[in-house]
Amino acid sequence: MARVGVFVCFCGANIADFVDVPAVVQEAKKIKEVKVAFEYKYMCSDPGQGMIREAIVQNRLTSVVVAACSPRMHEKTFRKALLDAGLNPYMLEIANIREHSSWVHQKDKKAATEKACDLVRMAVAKSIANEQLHEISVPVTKRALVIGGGIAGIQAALDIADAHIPVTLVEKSPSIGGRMAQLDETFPTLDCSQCILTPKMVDVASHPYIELIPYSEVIELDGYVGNYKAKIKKKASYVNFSTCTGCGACTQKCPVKVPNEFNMNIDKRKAIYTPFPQAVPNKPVIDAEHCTMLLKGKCGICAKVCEKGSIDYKMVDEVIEREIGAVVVATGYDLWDPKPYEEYGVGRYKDIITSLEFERMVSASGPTNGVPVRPSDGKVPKNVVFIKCIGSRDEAKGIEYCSKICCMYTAKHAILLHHKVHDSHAYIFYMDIRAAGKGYEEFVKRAQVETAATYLRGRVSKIYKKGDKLMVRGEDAQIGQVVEVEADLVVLATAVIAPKDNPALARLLGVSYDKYGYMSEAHPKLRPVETAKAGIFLAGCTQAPKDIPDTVAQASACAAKVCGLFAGDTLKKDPMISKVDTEFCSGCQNCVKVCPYQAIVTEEIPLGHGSKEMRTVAKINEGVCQGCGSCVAICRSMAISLAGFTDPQIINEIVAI
Amino acid sequence: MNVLLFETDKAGLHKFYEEIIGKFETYAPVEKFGKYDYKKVSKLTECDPDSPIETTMSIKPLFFPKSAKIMKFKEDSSGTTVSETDDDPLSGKRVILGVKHCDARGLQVLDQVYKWDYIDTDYQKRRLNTIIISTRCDKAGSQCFCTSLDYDVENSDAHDIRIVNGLDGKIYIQAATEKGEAFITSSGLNLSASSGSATEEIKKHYQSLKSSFKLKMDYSEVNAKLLKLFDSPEFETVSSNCISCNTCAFICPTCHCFKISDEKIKDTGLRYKSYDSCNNGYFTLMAGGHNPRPVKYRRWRQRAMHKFVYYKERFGMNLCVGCGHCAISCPVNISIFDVVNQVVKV
Amino acid sequence: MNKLTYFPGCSAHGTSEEFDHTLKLVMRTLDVQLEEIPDWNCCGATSAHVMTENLALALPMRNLVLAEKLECKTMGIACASCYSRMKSTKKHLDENPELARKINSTVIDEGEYKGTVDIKSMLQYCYEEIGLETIKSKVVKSLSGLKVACYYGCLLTRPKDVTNFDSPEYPMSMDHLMEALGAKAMEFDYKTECCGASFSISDTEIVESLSGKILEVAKESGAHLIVVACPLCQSNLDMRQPDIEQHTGKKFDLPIMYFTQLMALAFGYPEKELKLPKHIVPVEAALKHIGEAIPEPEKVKKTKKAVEAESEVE
Amino acid sequence: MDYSKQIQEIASKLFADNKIDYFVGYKQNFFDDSQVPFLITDPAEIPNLVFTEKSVFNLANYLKPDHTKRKRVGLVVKGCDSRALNLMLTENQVKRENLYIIGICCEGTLNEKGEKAQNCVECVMPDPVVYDEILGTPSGKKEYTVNVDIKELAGKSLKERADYFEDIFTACIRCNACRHSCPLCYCAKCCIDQETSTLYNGANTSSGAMHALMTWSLHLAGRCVDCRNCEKACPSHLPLHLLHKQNESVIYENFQQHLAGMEKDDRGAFYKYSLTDPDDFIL
Amino acid sequence: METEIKEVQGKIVSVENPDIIAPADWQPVIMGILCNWCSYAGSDLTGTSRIQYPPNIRIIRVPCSSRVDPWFIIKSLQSTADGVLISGCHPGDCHYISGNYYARRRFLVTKKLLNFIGYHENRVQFSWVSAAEGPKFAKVVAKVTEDIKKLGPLHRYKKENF
Repeated sequence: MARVGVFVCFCGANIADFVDVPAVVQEAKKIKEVKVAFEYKYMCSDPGQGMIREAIVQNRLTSVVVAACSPRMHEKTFRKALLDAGLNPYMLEIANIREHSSWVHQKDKKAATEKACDLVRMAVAKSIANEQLHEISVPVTKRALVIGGGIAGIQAALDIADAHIPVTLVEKSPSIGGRMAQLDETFPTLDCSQCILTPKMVDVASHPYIELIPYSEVIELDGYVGNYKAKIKKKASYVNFSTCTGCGACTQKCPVKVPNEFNMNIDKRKAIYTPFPQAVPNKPVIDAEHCTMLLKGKCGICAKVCEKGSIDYKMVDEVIEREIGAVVVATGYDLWDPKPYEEYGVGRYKDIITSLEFERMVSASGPTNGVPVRPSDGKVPKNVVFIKCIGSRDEAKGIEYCSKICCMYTAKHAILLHHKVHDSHAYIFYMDIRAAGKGYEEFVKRAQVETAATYLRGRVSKIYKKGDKLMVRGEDAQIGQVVEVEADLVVLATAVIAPKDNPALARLLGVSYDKYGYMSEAHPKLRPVETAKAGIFLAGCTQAPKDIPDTVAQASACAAKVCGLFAGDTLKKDPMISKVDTEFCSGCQNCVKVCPYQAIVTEEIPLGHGSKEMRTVAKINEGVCQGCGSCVAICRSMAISLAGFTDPQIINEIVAI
Repeated sequence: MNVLLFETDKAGLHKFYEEIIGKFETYAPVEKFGKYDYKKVSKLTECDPDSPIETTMSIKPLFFPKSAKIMKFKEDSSGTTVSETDDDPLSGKRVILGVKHCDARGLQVLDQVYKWDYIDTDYQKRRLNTIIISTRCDKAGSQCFCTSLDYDVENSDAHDIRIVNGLDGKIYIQAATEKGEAFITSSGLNLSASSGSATEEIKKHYQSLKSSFKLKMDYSEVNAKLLKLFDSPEFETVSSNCISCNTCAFICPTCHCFKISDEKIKDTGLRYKSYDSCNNGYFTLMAGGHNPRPVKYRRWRQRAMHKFVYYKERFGMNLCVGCGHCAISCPVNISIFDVVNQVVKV
Repeated sequence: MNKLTYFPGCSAHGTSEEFDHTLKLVMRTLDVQLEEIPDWNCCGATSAHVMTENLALALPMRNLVLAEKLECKTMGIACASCYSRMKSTKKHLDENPELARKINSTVIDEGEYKGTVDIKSMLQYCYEEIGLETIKSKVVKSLSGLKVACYYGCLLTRPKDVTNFDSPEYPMSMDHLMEALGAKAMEFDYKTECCGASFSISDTEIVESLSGKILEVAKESGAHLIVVACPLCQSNLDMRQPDIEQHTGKKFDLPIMYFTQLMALAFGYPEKELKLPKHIVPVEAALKHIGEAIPEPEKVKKTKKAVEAESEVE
Repeated sequence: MDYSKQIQEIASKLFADNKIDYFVGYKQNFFDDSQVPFLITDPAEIPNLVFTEKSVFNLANYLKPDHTKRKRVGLVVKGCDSRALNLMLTENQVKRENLYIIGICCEGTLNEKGEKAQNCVECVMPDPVVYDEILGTPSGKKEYTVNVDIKELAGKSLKERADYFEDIFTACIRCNACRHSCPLCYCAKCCIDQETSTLYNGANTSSGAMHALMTWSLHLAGRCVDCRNCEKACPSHLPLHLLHKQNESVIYENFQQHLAGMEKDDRGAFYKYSLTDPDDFIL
Repeated sequence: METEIKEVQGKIVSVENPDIIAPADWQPVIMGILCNWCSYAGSDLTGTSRIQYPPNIRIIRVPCSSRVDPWFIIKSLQSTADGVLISGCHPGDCHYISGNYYARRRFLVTKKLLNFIGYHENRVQFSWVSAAEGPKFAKVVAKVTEDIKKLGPLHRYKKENF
């Protein structure tokens, strides 16, 4: 037999002025299950809560209704009061008579009072059907998985590992380093990218808490926050890393030349290669698509020259498993292919290149030893035109968003060009200059003043060939005229886009992604590093384009989140989640289909008592369920119920008035 | 008792009916959604009681409604207060026309339960205040086997007044009970008394009816046999294509199982008594979750046993009047006659 | 004998008679019977849609309605401007059936608009329907030695979602067509730049600067003549050329020919059939190049690095 | 269409090769020209198997564990039946490997009056969509047409409609024959079983019936294949198809012309969504 | 075919059943079912910003519009309520990613079905109200209340309930 206590709050004048509180109390008293009811000035105050605790004990109440402000306001406060009085905190119901009555019906006290009474009745009726609930605690495996070995992944991995939490870092290419390793110098300080990155890379390799798995990919992730199980595919490198010393003999002798993706295909690498000199781990891998030994079974030179005998042509892909508690996704970015810009003659003119190609050229360790050259004839360019927003902010040909970093690196390129080729001149066509950041505006100024780069505000409409020059025809909006620049080299600042396999990975991880393929954060402002799936975090450009400082900051934020998650031995969770009554579950698995969190799995249970035959039923994964109730509403067998919002509770509310 | 007997023709009969309809609250088979059910009529044209009509539901609902309010309750600080429901179970007289004999007989079977340990006053009231005028079938329906059952179809007192369409073209109106007599005499219906041959004519008519029955079985034998066959595997086969849809029980003139349910809004509520069926998987589900009849063949066995063994034992009559409604309404046309037949054959 | 519903456009009977004429010749050779839409009217060109939208729709719509009556459900259009008007109108009407019904019922008495006709420019028709192979097969006099710059103008391939033909920025169909005739199509960046047609009467200065640029780049490309598929482009580039030369002081003498004229020539029709006298910039000189051998362009000398960068897998 | 012979042959073969424990078909009703479902475990019964345009009942219903106990079953399905079967497979109610499906290219069944049944006249898919063996020649998917009764009722005034349906719900005796005869109502606990809870309107009143039937039809919305088992089973002869067809038509016109059970792994319109679903009815 | 709403000499006539007539000052009861994250928060905002709206609505809180089972609506209509308002997050804003998309489908079909069996389409209404749309919530409630007032008291399927 339910014994309910009703406590109506004046909330100072907020409620009392517009709702006849004593009348509400009288009405409440009429309800059968209500054993005690009274009003007080401020229920949320200490004395108020004290009265509630007292009433609970004295009247042996089984549930409590507080008629006051919105539950979104003080639910926690009053739950605590119940707990202190030895009552299960979830036996509380709140009748929202302030936001829903006194504040919104200030001209009609009678109606407001009636409504308040009804709201109380509903709350009482619901509370009668309330069940005792207990916080859910899930165990955690204290190991983090970091996907992607760019600067974001490296930073996250190091920060987590420094907290003595084991990290597994998975990188799909043979070496970590990512895009940053391809850069020459970095804005706004122009310090050498390699110089600041390589130490971190080495740290990763040597850190006792980091397990680096290069040349591999995550192919499966099961489980839920704190208890994930990841399958990782190690691609066959055909080189036994444990014995290989990285002497490089094999790469020297290898006869097969392949376009070098690390250098944006400007030069060639061998079929057995280390992507770049400072690679970590500094061990070569065989590119199976080009190695004639693997393709035709001829050659085998590398095996001959390798003193350690580390070459193993028989090697196959291998899948390893790791149990982990949290995942940091740091897959970085790709660059947009400017092919659609036909009016520029992209694809027809060799001397139109992308910024990253230019970056590789000016890089001291790059294919042209730091000197920019014209791909067509190898001459060093004098007049170089940089065009910004290629694909960015371009609904017609590219994508709507701003790639954020182009303004800065183009300024950097202008400066670098000036450093490398003193008598050169840079022309920069731009739409806006977006230099928001510490020292950024100053940096752009430096490009404009020191290196006297010509900034032309306007779009380029056409590039055509005149002799061996490229005529760049565009608008200078500031003088409102068409201008033509005779260029030796044109550099396109192509848009930053999400890696093409981001969506696939997102689906595999069970996190959502936007129309561009960037993975979606849980909240654009307040939860920028979490995903909607608990325990999976985002670092760097996998979430949106950003520069190195932002990326590093976000990576460290991820690390903080992971450490927070792993702080206790178990995770506490709100018990307002679904549960399945297996007796009635018909096993149609529609709930599995609609659950936005993959929180529902299936299990086999005996057909009947002691029966050998099995049947499949749904099973809620307490760790993952967020308690939306989608499954409850679609469950025709009424086998699923959502704690705190069960059918009896809601129906009681409906029929209470 | 000296039986009141009149003879008339179609026109006369209609006049007779019209007078009744004029004088009393009258029920008769009325068409709805392409099949007949007993409904209140205000003029004869609404129904056609000349020849007996297969109604989906028997007259059972008029005495034992598919859902009846049995009480009203109010809950407040002073506790729960129970009160009578505001709809009355029929105080004034009521006449039902065009009833089939088997339906009427069904009521006699029901009476046993309702005046057994607990007297259902509402039911009694309805019975008391109702005059049943049956029209005798002219030939047996495809599923009829009432004659095989152990009661006197010919000189039955299940109905108060019976109409017989004599083979000689005349229509005979006969009071079968004092109640019927009293009704005819008191309500001053003018009818012409019958010639001497009437009783013979009625007998003749009965003979021709009797001869038209295809389904015949000796149920005294059945009663005896069936009990021993409790564990017969046959039940499984005969019930194999039953889909446990409960139709048979709901439309059966003798089935009388019901369930109780409450409806509550705000602080007041109603308690209902509604049909239930032993074919329903839930029927024997207990609070603890145990269910002695989880599979349909056990439920079917229960049905057969209850109809032809248990009820007989307790009240000395079969819980079946051989009307064949169940077989006709059954979506997969299982006939209880068949079932019993097959079981006892083995 | 295939049929083709034919919409000549106003200029076909005036300024671009040679286009119309040679087109008919070419089509005869290609075994296509042109069926001119009876009682066709002006497409409204550039003038209509700057006045009222509905008028700009109504005019082409009437032509479409008339065309639907004919047997062949494909409409070939000579003038690029007409083509653009007609096609964009059809697109607009098909997307707004309500509007279509309204206009149809109010101003067009010739019948109901069904939207069954498929619209193609003549170039598009030759390229897609007839095909280069067939055209090659009809060539009796190869144009080898002739260097041409193919000029498409702004309307033939744009906007993309209206025309759905070739690349909007750097189309190649006409170039391929010319190659099929034996001529050499030069790399020509200005093939889709505007010639200023809309101002050809009202503001000749703009025309001269725009067309001037086109001529300049064409000359740069080393072409002997410019091939066009639009009467307006033709008249602009041809008619204005002397003035442009006068103002810029540059000498172009680039004849402007319709692709059909060159086709006719390649198909073996005598020069007089090409109605060359209608040209302002004399053509004869350019045509003399036919038959000349074209010297291979001398290789640009490359630095070691660049060579290495290109060297293939050994 | 009379496939009795072929079906008998197939059935005997299946039993001979011990491919099945049950065979579900039709047999002649013993007292009129109608046909009734026929569950066979004994090959001797095979000669009684028939199939004609009188074979109306949707046999997929017998795949519920209650009847064939999750054993291996051979059964006969028409177009609509096979669609229901498709859904049962998708919803994991039967194992495909336990089934041997004889698909009939249906030419339409006859109602009691001997004329082509309404649902057959409006049938969109007479051919089986899932089968091991197919009898007859497929005639392909048909144009979807909105049910005539729906059209007619839609034309009526609100009050007329309300009255009409109130009659229906009053006439309902809540025997649950509809639920039990529906192949897709396999749930252990159903919204129309009064026993489930008094929350769901326990009494056999018109409001109870309304609540039950409405909820029920919404549970079948986007799943109902219009086999009309429910309607045939209903002792009160209620036009239950109205509710289902109404939902079907709404779903068809609003949700990418969705029709139940057409493709494998299609769970019905309520278990997926499109970003472009109609939003105009929402304030 | 929708019946037009009529008034007789200042009295309100029930659309579904013209025999039922209510006095002009009759006040309907509206059951409001709101999702916790958008609409309920929105309704709170309406309160905190003191925006006034008619007092006829009684609010039930559910975690997500996808928790709303159609029979909540039916049950409400059979109980005291004369109308129902259900409100959730705007498409794309669902706190639970996709809940409101599933709900939207159910709502459309339910609404049409109810209308089909003789409820006026305005009896049951739906809205998307975000946590920021306090004013919108007030507007929606005002509109729904106004609509339902016009429809008159709901009567069918209630009579068994006393």
